Amino acid sequence: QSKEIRIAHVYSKTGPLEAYAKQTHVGLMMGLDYATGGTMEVAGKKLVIIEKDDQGKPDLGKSLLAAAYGDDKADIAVGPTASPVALAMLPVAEEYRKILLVEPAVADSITGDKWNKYIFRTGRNSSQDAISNAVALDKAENTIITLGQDDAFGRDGVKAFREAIKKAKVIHEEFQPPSTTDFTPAIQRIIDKFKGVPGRKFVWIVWSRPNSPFSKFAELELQKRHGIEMASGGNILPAMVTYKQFPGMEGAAYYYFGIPKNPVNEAMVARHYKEFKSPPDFFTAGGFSAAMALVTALKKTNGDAKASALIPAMEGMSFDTPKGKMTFRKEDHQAMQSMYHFKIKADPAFAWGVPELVREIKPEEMNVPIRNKR
Amino acid sequence: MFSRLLSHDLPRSRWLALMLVVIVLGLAFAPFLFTGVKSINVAAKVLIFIALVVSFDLLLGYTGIVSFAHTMFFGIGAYGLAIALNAMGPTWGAIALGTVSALAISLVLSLVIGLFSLRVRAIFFAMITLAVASAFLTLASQLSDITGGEDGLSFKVPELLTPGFALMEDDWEGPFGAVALNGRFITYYLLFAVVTGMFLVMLRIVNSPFGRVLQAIRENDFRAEALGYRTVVYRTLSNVLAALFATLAGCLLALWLRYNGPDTSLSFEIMLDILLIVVIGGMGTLYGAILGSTLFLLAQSYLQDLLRLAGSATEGLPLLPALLTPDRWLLWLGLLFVLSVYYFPTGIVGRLRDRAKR
Amino acid sequence: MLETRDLTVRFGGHVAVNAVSCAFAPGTLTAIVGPNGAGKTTYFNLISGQIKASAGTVALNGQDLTPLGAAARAQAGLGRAFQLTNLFPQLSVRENVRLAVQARAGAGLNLWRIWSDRRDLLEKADRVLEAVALADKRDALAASLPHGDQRKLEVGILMALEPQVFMFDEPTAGMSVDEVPVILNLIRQLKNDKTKTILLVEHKMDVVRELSDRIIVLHNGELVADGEPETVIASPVVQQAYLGISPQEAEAA
Amino acid sequence: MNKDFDYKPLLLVPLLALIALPLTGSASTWLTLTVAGLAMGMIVFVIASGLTLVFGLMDVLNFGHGVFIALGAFVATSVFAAMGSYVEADSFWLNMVALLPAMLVAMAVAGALGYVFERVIVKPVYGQHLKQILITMGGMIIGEELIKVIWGPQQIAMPLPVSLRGAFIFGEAAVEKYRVLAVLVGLLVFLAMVWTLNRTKVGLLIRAGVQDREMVESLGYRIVRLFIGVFVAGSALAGLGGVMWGLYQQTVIPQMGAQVNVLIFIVIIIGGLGSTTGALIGALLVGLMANYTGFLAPKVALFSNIALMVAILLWRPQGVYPVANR
Amino acid sequence: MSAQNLLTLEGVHTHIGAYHILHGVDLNVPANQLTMLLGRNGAGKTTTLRTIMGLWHASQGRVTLAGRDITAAHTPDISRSGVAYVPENMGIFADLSVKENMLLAARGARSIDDIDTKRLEWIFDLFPAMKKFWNHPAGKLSGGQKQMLAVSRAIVEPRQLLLIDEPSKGLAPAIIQNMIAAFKALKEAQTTILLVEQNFNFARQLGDSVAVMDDGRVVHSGRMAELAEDETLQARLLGLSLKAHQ
Ligand SMILES: Nc1ncnc2c1ncn2[C@@H]1O[C@H](COP(=O)(O)OP(=O)(O)OP(=O)(O)O)[C@@H](O)[C@H]1O
Ligand SMILES: Nc1ncnc2c1ncn2[C@@H]1O[C@H](COP(=O)(O)OP(=O)(O)OP(=O)(O)O)[C@@H](O)[C@H]1O
Ligand SMILES: [Mg+2]
Ligand SMILES: [Mg+2]
Repeated sequence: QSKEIRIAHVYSKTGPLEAYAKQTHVGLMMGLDYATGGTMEVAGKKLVIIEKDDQGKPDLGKSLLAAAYGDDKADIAVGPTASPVALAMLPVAEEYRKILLVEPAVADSITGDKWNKYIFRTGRNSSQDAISNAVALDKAENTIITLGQDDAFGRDGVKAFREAIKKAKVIHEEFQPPSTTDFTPAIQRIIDKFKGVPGRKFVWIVWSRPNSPFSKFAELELQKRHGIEMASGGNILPAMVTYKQFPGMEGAAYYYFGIPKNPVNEAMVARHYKEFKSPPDFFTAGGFSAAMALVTALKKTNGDAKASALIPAMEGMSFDTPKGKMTFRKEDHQAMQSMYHFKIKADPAFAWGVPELVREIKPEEMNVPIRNKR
Repeated sequence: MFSRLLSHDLPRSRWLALMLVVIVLGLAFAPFLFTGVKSINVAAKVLIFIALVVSFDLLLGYTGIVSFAHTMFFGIGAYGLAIALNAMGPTWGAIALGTVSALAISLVLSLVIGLFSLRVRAIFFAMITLAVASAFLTLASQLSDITGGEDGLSFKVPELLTPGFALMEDDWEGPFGAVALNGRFITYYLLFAVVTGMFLVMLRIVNSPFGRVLQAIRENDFRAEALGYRTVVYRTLSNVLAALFATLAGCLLALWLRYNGPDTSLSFEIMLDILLIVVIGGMGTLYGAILGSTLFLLAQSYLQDLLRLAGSATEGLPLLPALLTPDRWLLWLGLLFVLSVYYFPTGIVGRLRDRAKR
Repeated sequence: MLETRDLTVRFGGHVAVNAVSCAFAPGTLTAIVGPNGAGKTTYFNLISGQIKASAGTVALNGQDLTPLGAAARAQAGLGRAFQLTNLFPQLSVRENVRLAVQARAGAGLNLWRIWSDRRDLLEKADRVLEAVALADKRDALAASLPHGDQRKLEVGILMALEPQVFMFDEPTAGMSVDEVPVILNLIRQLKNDKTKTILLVEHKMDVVRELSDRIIVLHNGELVADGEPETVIASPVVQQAYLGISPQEAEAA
Repeated sequence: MNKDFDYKPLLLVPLLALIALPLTGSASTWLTLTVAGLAMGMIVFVIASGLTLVFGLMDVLNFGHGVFIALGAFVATSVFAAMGSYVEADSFWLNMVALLPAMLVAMAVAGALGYVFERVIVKPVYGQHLKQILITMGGMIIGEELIKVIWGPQQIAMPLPVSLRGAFIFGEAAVEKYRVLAVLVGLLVFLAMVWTLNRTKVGLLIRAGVQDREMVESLGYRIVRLFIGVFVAGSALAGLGGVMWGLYQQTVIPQMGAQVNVLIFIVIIIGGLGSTTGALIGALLVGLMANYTGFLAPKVALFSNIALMVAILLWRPQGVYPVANR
Repeated sequence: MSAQNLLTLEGVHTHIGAYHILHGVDLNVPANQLTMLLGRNGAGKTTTLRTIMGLWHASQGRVTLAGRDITAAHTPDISRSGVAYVPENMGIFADLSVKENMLLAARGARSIDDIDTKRLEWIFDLFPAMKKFWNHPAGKLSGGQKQMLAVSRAIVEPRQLLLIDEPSKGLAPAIIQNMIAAFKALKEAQTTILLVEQNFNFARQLGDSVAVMDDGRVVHSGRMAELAEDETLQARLLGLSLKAHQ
């Protein structure tokens, strides 16, 4: 038995997702350091991190993961950033019979129909995102139109959102190409659809690209002119700058550093401020959670990193994260976690719109469907 | 005999010949020489790119057509195989059907593109193909029921080609490490054989009377027409041949990766890589494809590792570490683009042949 | 027999060739003269198919060529050398000629034979190069030839094509005086063959006088004179419009 | 332009708008979409104008044009950051105090980089399209990476100055204030370009220089300087375009240049690869088309630009105003 | 020769790429005279003109213009010191109209109105086609018309030295006569001309002095009149034995 546990972190170090990916890595390293009490050892074995850059390319991610397991003798892999990359990687884990801990790729199918038993995920999936938002908006007097980017991410999100809405009315689903440059037509369609609708009117937006529709809603003064409000999930801080134009906007977020109150989060925020003079962001929390999950599991197996030992240990396992307690659901290995219903406040001290906690949505409140076949 | 095999188109430079021999031997014995997962992946990718670049060189180097739609045909091949294997399961029949239907689609599409747009000015043709290729990319990611959308398709291949299939119980202990004689090993040699065949056939085509006419058209299409060569026919035929070869290369890619997605076979980035390889190797010399693909893919695959070394070596110096981190590898790749145009205006093959002439 | 009937082309409002009807019999050399811009080159372009006619027809041995493109007309037997040199610049001199030989042999669409295995084509190319006195430069790139040699190569390509109709557009322009006879001899040989139709555009009157069996004169796109060389040259329209000699001077000469 | 000016392409724009009128249903919707589309077209024109200039006059296929756009936008974010109080001030004139320098600095920086780009990257490849594509792509990659080194890989917000936020409301229809500004800037750029190219010898000289550099030099012109000048001007225009685009999107990312590349190439192809008026028409058509299809059939919007280009090329295979026989 | 030399080449060697083309050219061009440069194909005439113009640079030797060493000068500067050049391939800007071609040739003119109208009229008289096709794209001109345009460009403004490469090729006899008249008139107006020609008849009518090149060297120079009379010299230098061609 070797004296090391080798962990490969495969992520989009370069490419369009670079900024997100870096946060994950920072979080992962910080988390490992925190969880091992600064020793980087579990059960007397050194944790060795191998970094691989998938550049956001599925084929590359796939061969890098194989190289990590095969050439670099990694015992466990963490990553990747993008869902298509993750989906291409899933069969490799099965081939090598080693654990792949998915963080932060969101696609439902990773723990859905493409899943295999070597796959665990600490990151939230699209359904969790959508359902939490649905919970935040689901009131009988609300009428909702969804606006999503026309691809797997947007369509998954809208589908899960609709399934979770019980009381409110969803009257229309608007999809626009992910590369849309002008949102005027979409907004015009939405205005037309809302004509004559009573009660509160919401547009729920699921959009991950930087060409976001938010600012256009502000420019066209929808709230003032038509009483149409916006709702959306959380995002990374630079993207939440546009939220500042929508004080009072509601939605549900995966993470914002000021919201969760627990020792792990406090430790992470403090460390992050110390090291980078800035608060940790969305994906930092994810990386940190993945580290916590890994160390907890390895402690449980007493340093045995073989999948045969880890899988039983991790199924149903609960562990602490900056977001509080998470639990890997036995059925599909998805980590069940809290989400945060927020309301935006424009605080001059921050460049971005600050999400203030309305209430924490506990995992039990969200009926996240199990979509895989065992 | 050997010269006939190469269609009498010999390297014509001792250095070039030497480099080619090294590369070809390296590729032929790659599974025995380089036993790592990564290196064998690189070797396979080199093979696939040789086939792809050779097909593009027929268009660009020999016929003088700039097309940006070449990855489209590459993608058709890859998707053809992927969709067939995904839908019909891992059978040889699926591979055959996927390949044949991809070839058929490419044939029709390239014929249509050729007949309709090869009459316009070269630069317009380039731009039209750019637009067509980007439309095709969008289409592939939109038709997610068939193509898997952005996520692409992961699929299984016939038993014989899977890593699980073992030729021998135990790994073979070679002088450079243990060689697993499994399905991947078989797949690699399948690739090697097909690519070698494709290369030799292409060499034959460019050295045929037909190939010579293509060069004449590249030089002066107006004059070629006046000699009685129907340029539209020749150009279209060249376009179709190139498309078919690219399609086949795409099939090989899918077979090797057991995955395909829009980014993997259709992206503009790949198109640029092909262009660059042709230029680095030398336009209008098929040997350039071998040299260019090898050098470029080695650089692309190992640049980050190299930078990691360089980065740690320059630690403490101002600014340099910020540029030499593996994260900025694209910067150096960009530099490679610039420098290769600077220093290899006629490509490596052209350079070496000029030297040999002196 | 090459025949044009009412051949006309308009560029915008400008009629460059205006209803030219003319027949050229095998075994004769017809010189086409006329001032600059008279439409001589354009007339050639219409015959060989580089330009589409606005009206009129072109026929060779009774076959109507009007709907055909340049390539098809070349295959039908119309061969053309250009006024402004028009070569394959980055190919060798020999390859320039060999391509014409290959076109003549109709071997272009063969994808499988190795080009250098067709010794017959190569040898024929070499014979043509001998004939136009370029044999010693056969490996040079066409682009690096001096102007005069490029003109010779232009003629060589036409020779290699062995068409039934030869159209020379100022073959000797810019060629040095000691080289000109080489080309004129070639043309003479073709003439002696008695089966070829030869059309020659030339501004050097001595050459025209010596070689031609017949002269036609184009002026402003119209056919204004046609006949025996001496009579045509003596005609007032040629003397005035073309040679620039006033009637009095013509008298005196 | 002379008397037999070809006016048909000009009619395309109103024609497209008219066709859309019955389809959109209500007049106010149509008005909103049309005005927004035209303004969008103007912004697109500004970002494409430099490329038309460089391609139309110098025959350089600058695939790296996008990097100047991105650079302009990033420089502007820095200027805005430095002048934050003017951006946030609720006065049009104070806002302009921030906006004008942002534009000028962005143009200056992009122009300066354009100088380097011309000398180092473009100079060796004049007249060779293929190599231009490669080397300028290389330049683009380098530029994009350097932007990441300087400003970081993440997106940066670029909020509008306060007085430009919001919209003018006409009954049911709304026109964003910023778009009005964009139209003004676009018109200014257009007029300046048309004037320079038609009223001075510069345009002629560069076009002649592309065909036969040696001859232009033999006529006594220092073509090298002219080429540099045009390239710098083209880059500066791209920088300005970057500011306009960044303010429009309100966020900038290092990849923004690469993202608009296909769009601006479509615009100049429609325009005839080098005609300023053609590019303007192309840009307006693209803007309108995107808005109408986005409203009528969002799925189709994905292909609207390409469909538009194909339709135009079927009508005029060399674009609406073909420039020369290249 | 008593006249002062406007242009002199001393031992000029020129390489094009790897090829050594000029092997020490010595050439004097007397001011206000017309000098013919003759020689068979490939002798190096064009290369000599291009070297003078700075389009290729001499690797050895000296080129002097009006006492100034221009061996290493740049083409635009050489042009600006009063040299006009008509290249062998004519150098027409095919996409520009005849008018625009002329406008560019008149370096001082900002628009066509700035060009001396008298001079324009003179050119139109010499070459009527220029007027007729004034607004046409130059690329569409006939071969001879292009040649006329190339020469017109060189003479649109007064210059001290004209370098002209085979102006007569492709021209109808009447136009050649016009051109001869034009060159004579220019000579009257104190213009020095260096003319490359194959048409010996043309050369004989015009030349004051003559230089004959062969294989990258000047092998004979002297007065045109002498060469014109000495048929054996002609035969030796130019292969001009046959009556057939004058
Ligand atoms: N494609 C074209 N478009 C417009 N005008 C043209 C075109 N081709 C030729 N022309 C015009 O037609 C006329 C005839 O030209 P052509 O080249 O046939 O003359 P040519 O008799 O060969 O003269 P030269 O002896 O100078 O070669 C010229 O005035 C020319 O400007
Ligand atoms: N670009 C080039 N590359 C290589 N050799 C060249 C090049 N240009 C010219 N030469 C060679 O230089 C020599 C002189 O050419 P040049 O054009 O000066 O001759 P010339 O006297 O003008 O002939 P002509 O009367 O035919 O125009 C020739 O042998 C020619 O092959
Ligand atoms: Mg002619
Ligand atoms: Mg010459």
